[in-house]
Amino acid sequence: MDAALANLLSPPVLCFLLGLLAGIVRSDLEIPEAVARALALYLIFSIGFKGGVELAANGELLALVPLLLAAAGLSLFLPLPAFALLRLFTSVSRVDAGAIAAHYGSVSIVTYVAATSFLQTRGIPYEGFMAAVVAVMETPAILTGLFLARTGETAGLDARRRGELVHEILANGSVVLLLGSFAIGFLTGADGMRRLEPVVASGFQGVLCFFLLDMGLLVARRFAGFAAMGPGLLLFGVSMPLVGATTGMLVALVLDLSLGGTVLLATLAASASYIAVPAAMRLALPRANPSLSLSLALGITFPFNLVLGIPLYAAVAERLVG
Amino acid sequence: MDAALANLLSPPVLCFLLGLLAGIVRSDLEIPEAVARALALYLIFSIGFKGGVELAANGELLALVPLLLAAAGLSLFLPLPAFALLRLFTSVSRVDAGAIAAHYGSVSIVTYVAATSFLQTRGIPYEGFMAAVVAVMETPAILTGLFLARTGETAGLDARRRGELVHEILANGSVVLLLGSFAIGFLTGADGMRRLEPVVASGFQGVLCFFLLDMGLLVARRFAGFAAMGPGLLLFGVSMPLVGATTGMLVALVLDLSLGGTVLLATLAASASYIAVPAAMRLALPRANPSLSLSLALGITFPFNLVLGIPLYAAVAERLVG
Amino acid sequence: MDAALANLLSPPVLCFLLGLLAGIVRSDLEIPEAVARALALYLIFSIGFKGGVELAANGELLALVPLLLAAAGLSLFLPLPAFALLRLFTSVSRVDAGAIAAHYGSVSIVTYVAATSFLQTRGIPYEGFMAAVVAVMETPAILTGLFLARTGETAGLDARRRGELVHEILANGSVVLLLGSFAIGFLTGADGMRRLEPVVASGFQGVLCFFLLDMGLLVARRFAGFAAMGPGLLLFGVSMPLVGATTGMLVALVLDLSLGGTVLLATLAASASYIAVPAAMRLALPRANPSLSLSLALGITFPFNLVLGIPLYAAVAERLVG
Amino acid sequence: MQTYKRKRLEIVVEKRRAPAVLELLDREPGITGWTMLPCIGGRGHTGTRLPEGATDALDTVLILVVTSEEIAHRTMPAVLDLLQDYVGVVLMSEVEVARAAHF
Amino acid sequence: MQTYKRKRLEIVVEKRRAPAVLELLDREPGITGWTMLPCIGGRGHTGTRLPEGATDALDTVLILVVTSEEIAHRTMPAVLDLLQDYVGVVLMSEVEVARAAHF
Amino acid sequence: MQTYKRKRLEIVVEKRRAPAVLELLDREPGITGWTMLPCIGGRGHTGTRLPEGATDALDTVLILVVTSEEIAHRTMPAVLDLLQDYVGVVLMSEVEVARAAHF
Ligand SMILES: Nc1ncnc2c1ncn2[C@@H]1O[C@H](COP(=O)(O)O)[C@@H](O)[C@H]1O
Ligand SMILES: Nc1ncnc2c1ncn2[C@@H]1O[C@H](COP(=O)(O)O)[C@@H](O)[C@H]1O
Ligand SMILES: Nc1ncnc2c1ncn2[C@@H]1O[C@H](COP(=O)(O)O)[C@@H](O)[C@H]1O
Ligand code: NA
Ligand code: NA
Ligand code: NA
Repeated sequence: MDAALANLLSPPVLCFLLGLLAGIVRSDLEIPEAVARALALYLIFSIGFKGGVELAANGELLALVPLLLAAAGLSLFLPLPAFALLRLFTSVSRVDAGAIAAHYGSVSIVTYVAATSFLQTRGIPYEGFMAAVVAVMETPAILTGLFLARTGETAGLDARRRGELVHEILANGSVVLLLGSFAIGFLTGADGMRRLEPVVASGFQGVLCFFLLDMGLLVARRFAGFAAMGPGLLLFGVSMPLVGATTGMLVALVLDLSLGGTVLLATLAASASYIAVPAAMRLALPRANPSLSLSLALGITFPFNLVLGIPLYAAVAERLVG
Repeated sequence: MDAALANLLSPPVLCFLLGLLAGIVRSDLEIPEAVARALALYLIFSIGFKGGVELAANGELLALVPLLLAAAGLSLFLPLPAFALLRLFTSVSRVDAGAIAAHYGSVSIVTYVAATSFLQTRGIPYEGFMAAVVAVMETPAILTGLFLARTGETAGLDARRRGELVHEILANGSVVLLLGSFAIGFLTGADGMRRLEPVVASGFQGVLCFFLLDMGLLVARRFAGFAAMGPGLLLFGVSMPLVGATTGMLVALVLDLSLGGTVLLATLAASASYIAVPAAMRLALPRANPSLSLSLALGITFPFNLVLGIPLYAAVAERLVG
Repeated sequence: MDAALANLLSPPVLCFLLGLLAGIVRSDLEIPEAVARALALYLIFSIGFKGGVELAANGELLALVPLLLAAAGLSLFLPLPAFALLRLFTSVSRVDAGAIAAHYGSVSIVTYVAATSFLQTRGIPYEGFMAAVVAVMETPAILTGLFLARTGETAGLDARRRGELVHEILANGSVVLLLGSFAIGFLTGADGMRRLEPVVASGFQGVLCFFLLDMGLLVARRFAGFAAMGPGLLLFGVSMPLVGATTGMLVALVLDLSLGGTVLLATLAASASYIAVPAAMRLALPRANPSLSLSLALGITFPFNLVLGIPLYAAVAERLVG
Repeated sequence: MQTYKRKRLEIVVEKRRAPAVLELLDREPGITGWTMLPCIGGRGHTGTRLPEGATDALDTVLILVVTSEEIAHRTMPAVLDLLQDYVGVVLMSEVEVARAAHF
Repeated sequence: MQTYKRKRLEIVVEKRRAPAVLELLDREPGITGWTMLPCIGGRGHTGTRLPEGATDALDTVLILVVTSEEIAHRTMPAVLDLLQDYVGVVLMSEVEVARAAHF
Repeated sequence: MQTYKRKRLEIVVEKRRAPAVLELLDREPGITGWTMLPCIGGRGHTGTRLPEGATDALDTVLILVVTSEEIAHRTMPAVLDLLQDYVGVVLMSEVEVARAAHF
């Protein structure tokens, strides 16, 4: 597995491992929260903007439609196997299972970013419009998760709360920024890129390194909660990404995506949200335990995908597509 | 109006509109305050430094004197029409009118930055020393505004407060940073520029985009207060910049500035401060309502200048100077 | 002293002086704390990473061993003269003297960074592995300082505290980040550098400028405490760096370092820690007065080295080595 | 120094719910003001929260309101009602102020 | 546990006025310490303040001082006097401490 | 509105010692929660602390715990014992809550 080793030895992954190590030895290394959040916004803006610029250059606007529909379908569907696995093999409550399932139907932007960086390093091209796919997959899963959490309950959300939830889903900051920067990239095209290139392109790898350093620190902090979670949940955290990746790859084959696009769609399906969905769950299922889903999405699935998953999906996709 | 459209479709303005939109739909998109402030410091440092470097290259030191005097005069004078308009057409108190007038005599650094970015994109050169003009126009207006607010009152500021105010005006952070970076640019010249170029020049457009995104969010939040303000005040927010721009342009003609310099001086005169003056007003007129002046300067005049004003002033200046 | 003037007129030093001036006139200029800390992490990461990359390129791995041992020895030894000077010429308590001595045995990363920037500007090369020396010198001094502070006391640290202290020393954030980024640079080599170059190399001077601006503000704030400290302590703050630099230079001569390496080792020995050691002292000697040691290390020794020390050590080293 | 007795309400809520609480406070004409402070972590029935670089969805704030006993007794249940099963706690305690008219 | 009664002063002021308040506290020899906390917003007679990326001129802080009843009653009017018509509120309440000598 | 009396503990400690305090609180089964707030400065027996861009070694936090009188009286000395001669203060005061079971 040459690719796996090359991935492991890339600066972003090494920075993640450094953060992980620092967290495990309980170092007081700490990236200020305000800065970490700004770096996340930067990453979101960059992938959105670059995606928009590329779409403008290639004008594949129509080719997007089936892909976006399929992506939304993936996001809607993936919570189902997640919920089933959780209810069968773990003892989490229905509410928590629904909340967790929503996280796994949605996507992790940083995992996506790491996958694009992996492809770039190996010189594998991918469809520019994939950034739009990320935006589309963020939220449908919330509906399915919510439905699953509430099956069997007589009372649904009252009207006020339903309104708040719809608003939260549509106006979620990361979705707005991703779609907005995509539109800005599309509208300003090559000229816009020339002006923003030093920031959104040249700086990308460096910022990703710092952000992953922080992710490592956060992931390590999640480890403390693992003891209480039991082996069933931990196993879920590494098996659900495989279910997701397989599904995503099948969809990519049907849609006839490029090798790069296939890897990205598999990675998106394999990843679990820890930005948009936690925010929505605070409104939709306020009494669900947020540390449970974050520990899974952030503490297990994220590092699994980053270190092992992405090169694995790439290797499989190469056989199928390459 | 081709220039207006090109301006509208530039990444910085689009980022501002994105922030505005996100704010209007009450998205939870949020740029951490600490980071937004650091970006403002970066912008101030950059324009100061670049101005100093250019002055060192061209050595037009003497040509500066009449310009700086005229700029200070503009800042001292502009609060007068502002105050008159406010007292005639709105019902704000004398104290609030004085405070608002001070904001409009002073300048908005970010509006200036956006204007330089506009000129740069259209390939219009401007005098390097204009950054010094920004510094000079920041504070004189405070004195006039204060005088207007207090006319008719028997008691002036007591000695301690007067001392505090003078100190605040002279030692205001943005003024110190602007003048200081100007001096550093002047002292280190081309060599300094070579060392800082990747940060102060290449990164400029990207940072401006992020900063304007945040400005959009802040401006949208101001909209909530508009209902309470009445149409008179709102009208003031778009007519006063026209008064300022006209005055500024006349002064620029008298001084025989280049086309770029004329646009910048008009823009400065048209803009209203929301950094230095609010700070001084907290000391000088602590009971003036700060949300009133900020809503006007930030919520109306800033977007007006950014989106419509700058290309308008440029179009007019082209007829007069070009 | 041409070099001293050139140093004084470099953007980083001018930015420091600007911050100092702003602080002295009590300007409200302020770099948000979260951002300043992130900039410090950036500087640490950059020097570590670049050091690792250079070591990988030159493979002088074995040559490192005697240097690292000597550096650790320096850090262990330097608190002794510091403690002696403090007890002889000032009236600080034994505990405070021990704490201060530990700061002076250890090193200031930012002073080191400023020295590399000084060398770079003057085109003087230095051993890439010096970044490793910084990491090695950070902590041994803590042990000596602690020993000195506690000589004569019957009770040492109880077991729990000793454990906490050892942990703090080994897992200190700046040490972990420095060593970690060094390792990442070493492992990813030229390829890693190609990917991170725009961030860790191009941006370096600009970030250093902003960071030193903040340092100037912090140093000025320390001045207020000087009146209470007495002339003996102030004198210590400028004489101890000379003791350190002399010792460091002698060690460099014995080890036959290059001119650049000699300047750097002298500077490291001359500098006093204000990141790692204060953290350790909060655990080891919690009742020592932290403002005393910070005022000395940050308020006197840091500006002394930055403005006068570094060009002085370079001038002397040129005679001895050049 | 002459002082006047007032009540102090402290409300810990998720940052994203804070606007709803502030709106409620702003609708009560007797309440002359409030102060909001940031929290950097907490523990309660929904587990432990510590700063997350990745998301601010779990952030909480503390809202402090000084008002008359009567209004405090009216506001406390209204806030609890608004929070319903959302995350949050509401505390009430005694406080003295010097400028009676200000609160 | 044996505890001792003290007073707790809480002062909300604009950040730029805080140094003046702290100086006043530092001049009173009986006051052994204070703690300053950041605020992220507030409402009072001068309107609503929320974080502004553009300027920190409207930022406020909360200063907490624990001291004896006597000193508290001396300090409260002094602080109010310093604030005059500047923005700010001063609160006093009861508090118990364990280490009497520390406050 | 019916309220219940509880005690409120406030603990100011260095940020790097906070985990030890929180661990102690988490070990006491009767304590249902806590809230942590950042400080931006303080003065006490170990001098004045103000924000340092260079290091966070001197940062402090305020930990707020609402619990029963009995547990508060057990916890206060335990915290003081943990702090020993480390930096920090512990305050206790009265507070009323509406949902008795929550605290
Ligand atoms: N007993 C308590 N003392 C202090 N703060 C508490 C307590 N219980 C809950 N909190 C705060 O209220 C937030 C929400 O609590 P909960 O709704 O119980 O999850 C927690 O994150 C804490 O910040
Ligand atoms: N009734 C109140 N309760 C809590 N905080 C208040 C109250 N009134 C004012 N404040 C705080 O004090 C600041 C200044 O108030 P003012 O001087 O009335 O504008 C406000 O921004 C609030 O943070
Ligand atoms: N009298 C006091 N009132 C309020 N806070 C205090 C007081 N004394 C100490 N503190 C806080 O406790 C911290 C540590 O105090 P000390 O252990 O005395 O150095 C200080 O930095 C302050 O934040
Ligand atoms: Na997924
Ligand atoms: Na103006
Ligand atoms: Na040293």
